[in-house]
Amino acid sequence: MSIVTLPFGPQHPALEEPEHFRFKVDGEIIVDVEVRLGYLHRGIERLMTTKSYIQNIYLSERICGICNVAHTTCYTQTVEQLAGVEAPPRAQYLRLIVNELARIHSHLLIIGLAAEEIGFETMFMWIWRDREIVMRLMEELTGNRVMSGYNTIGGVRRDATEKFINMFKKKTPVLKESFEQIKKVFEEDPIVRKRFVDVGILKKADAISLSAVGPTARGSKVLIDVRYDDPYQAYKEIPINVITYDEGDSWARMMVRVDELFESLRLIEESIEKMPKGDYRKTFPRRLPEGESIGRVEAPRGELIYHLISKGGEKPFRIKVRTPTFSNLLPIATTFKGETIADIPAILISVDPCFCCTERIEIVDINKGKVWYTSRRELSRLYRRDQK
Amino acid sequence: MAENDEKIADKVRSIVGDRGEVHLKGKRRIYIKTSKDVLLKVIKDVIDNMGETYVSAITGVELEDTIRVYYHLWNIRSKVLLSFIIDLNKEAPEAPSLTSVIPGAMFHENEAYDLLGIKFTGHPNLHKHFLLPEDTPSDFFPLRSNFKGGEK
Amino acid sequence: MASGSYALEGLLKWARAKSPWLLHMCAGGSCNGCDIELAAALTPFYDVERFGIKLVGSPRHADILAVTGGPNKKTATRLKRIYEQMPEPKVVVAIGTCAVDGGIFRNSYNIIGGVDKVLPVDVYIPGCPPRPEAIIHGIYLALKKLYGGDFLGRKR
Amino acid sequence: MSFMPKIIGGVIKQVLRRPVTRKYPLEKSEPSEGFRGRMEFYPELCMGCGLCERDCPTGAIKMEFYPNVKRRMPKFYYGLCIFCYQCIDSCAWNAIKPTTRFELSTYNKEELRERVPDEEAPPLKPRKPEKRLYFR
Repeated sequence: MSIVTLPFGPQHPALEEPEHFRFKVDGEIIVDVEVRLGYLHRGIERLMTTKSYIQNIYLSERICGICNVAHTTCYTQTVEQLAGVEAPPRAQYLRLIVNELARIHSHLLIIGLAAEEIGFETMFMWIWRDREIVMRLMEELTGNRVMSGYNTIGGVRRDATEKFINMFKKKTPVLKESFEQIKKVFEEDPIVRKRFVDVGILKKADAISLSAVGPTARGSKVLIDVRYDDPYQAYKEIPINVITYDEGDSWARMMVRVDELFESLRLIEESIEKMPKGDYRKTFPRRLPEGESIGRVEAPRGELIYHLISKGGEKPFRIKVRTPTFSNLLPIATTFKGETIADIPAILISVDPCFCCTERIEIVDINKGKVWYTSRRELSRLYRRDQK
Repeated sequence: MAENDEKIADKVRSIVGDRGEVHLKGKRRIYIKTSKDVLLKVIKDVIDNMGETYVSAITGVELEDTIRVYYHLWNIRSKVLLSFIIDLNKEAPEAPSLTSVIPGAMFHENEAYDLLGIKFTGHPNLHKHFLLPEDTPSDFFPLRSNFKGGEK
Repeated sequence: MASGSYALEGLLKWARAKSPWLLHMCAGGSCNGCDIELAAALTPFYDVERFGIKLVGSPRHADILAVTGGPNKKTATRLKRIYEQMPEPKVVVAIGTCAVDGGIFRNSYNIIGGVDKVLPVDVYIPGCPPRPEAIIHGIYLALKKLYGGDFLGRKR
Repeated sequence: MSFMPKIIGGVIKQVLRRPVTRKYPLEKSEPSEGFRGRMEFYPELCMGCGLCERDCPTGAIKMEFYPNVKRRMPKFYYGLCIFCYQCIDSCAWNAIKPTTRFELSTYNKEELRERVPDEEAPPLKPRKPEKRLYFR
């Protein structure tokens, strides 16, 4: 059988690390895969050395629009660690609230996209309708639906008003009920199970040796969660229980995210009660001493690391940012082998890569010399037609 | 928690021995300064003794006279971040590739090569245009200080 | 005959104004904040399908090209190719500060600048990210420029 | 098909439910009062210290010297502004005030530039700063 190369190109290089996968396909079975990144390379690490610490808060926030709260929390935490300053206790609880809100909104987003990926449009619309509640809560607390701009070096910029707390308490039952419905669909619906179970299996040993992080690793029974291993901010006071599934397939990875929705809701409720009174921001010097510090945070997609090296002064000398999707790519690329073409979207979306839709598939059939463009929807329709 | 980190640091010191000096730098952060040629053996010994470890990040930075490479590895059981530091000369930075010990380091090393020009010996497919567009010249290393292009 | 073709022209314009299909293209220098706001505009809460706006996958059927993010070297050529493949009555909407003028990634070595450095842009929507309502307002301005008049059914 | 009865229940519940859609252009939509919209600049309060230009992450604010009143005032370019409100935090005299206006789309970029015209530039009235800055 002739080996056909299948460029799975990013026609929408929308999100964080859009990929260009090039699959070697033997008929329907994928033999090999080659990953090419860089459609979204903005040279941020170089740009960070030209901006001051204050301006870098807003640059680090715009590395990834969905998990921007994780980026600012990690960046401000790293800079505070370098200067030896600790954020006031109330700010730590507020940071936990805004982090968990962003985790809920990010998980809802990807679960909705996963449902849409397998053609379940109504589920996508339901999930994103309930996600609007979380977006309005974010806007009430931070002032912008997506780009929170809430964290700053030395604390947070606003306090949680009474209006936000009442609004959150009023909306919690609605959110819980919608989470229950998502969990019921993902566990019982035969269509979802058929498309996600036993697809893209990542064994525990591979997950560790290929350094998967976050729900991708926790789906294969690897117990790593920065909030549990290396607690930061208010996670020291509020214990969390790490959710792991041991099947290791796409379904297990999605179920980790579904269960984390309930976990995040509980964390917010608990931290709203335990939040101490007091000021929420501290003064902070503009110039920082020389030194190094490493900050680690659990972003919705996994462990996020900032490594800051400063030679003193207003501007950092070098900041290394390693986003979770970057280290989740290799483990997922290896699970493609042996799967069929139609499973590509299901596996890709289960790792929650921060690129939203690799829409275009260009199947080049060498012997017939015919190039025809199909988008992912037509491909799933193709899969469904011959499956009946 | 602090005295637990101290115990782990002593344990790492006993494993590394005289091949590098180890110091505890803040909570759960252990820095191990070693040299280029013993790096893989040291990392292999540490992993064999301390259990499952995965690559968190690899940072390359260009100081005045050397290029310093940090290998950040997170040890799952003892919950500590081990950062191995090696220094390379500036003209032809050569570093041993970690992929033989931990395959997960492949993309991190690709990125370090693409942006800083550090050649990792023994790396499966070290190609130039991993992150940068295809038409950039092969000596285009944006994170090097002598890089002049592109700044508007 | 002239009045026949004139009526046909009016009918054609009315039909196109009532179902403007939208193609979303991210031009590289974007952080996906604007992309999820554009996707949020499609979901039940804001629901642009009321105006007939539908997200399509291929430039062949698109009337509006919604570009998010500032183009970088790698995607500039692809952006131009997508623009050329679109049929003639087309309009380009630059969503978000990065698409307007490069935004916060402006003087990076890999970012060219705003979308107007690659394509002729009709409507600029500032905001980081612009609210779904702001995106709807921008698309409304774009359609008003393309087809004239008010297609929202409001009696003016 | 064993789960058909369960589906019917769900479908009826959804059909009878009130539609969620907010008919935006027909009914006005009010963002929450803390929403970060377009800023407003009050030239009479400004002291021309230039801290807003220095802290603006994208360089959307440029200081400009007005010879007739011999003072410096910022001019704003909303094509580059990311509405992060760092200029409001860094202005000790609260010369820049927040609003919740978000409908800012235009046909040409020049409309996004906002500059105090020369003849309307008020003279400088020295005053003490109204708030203590967090970054010193």
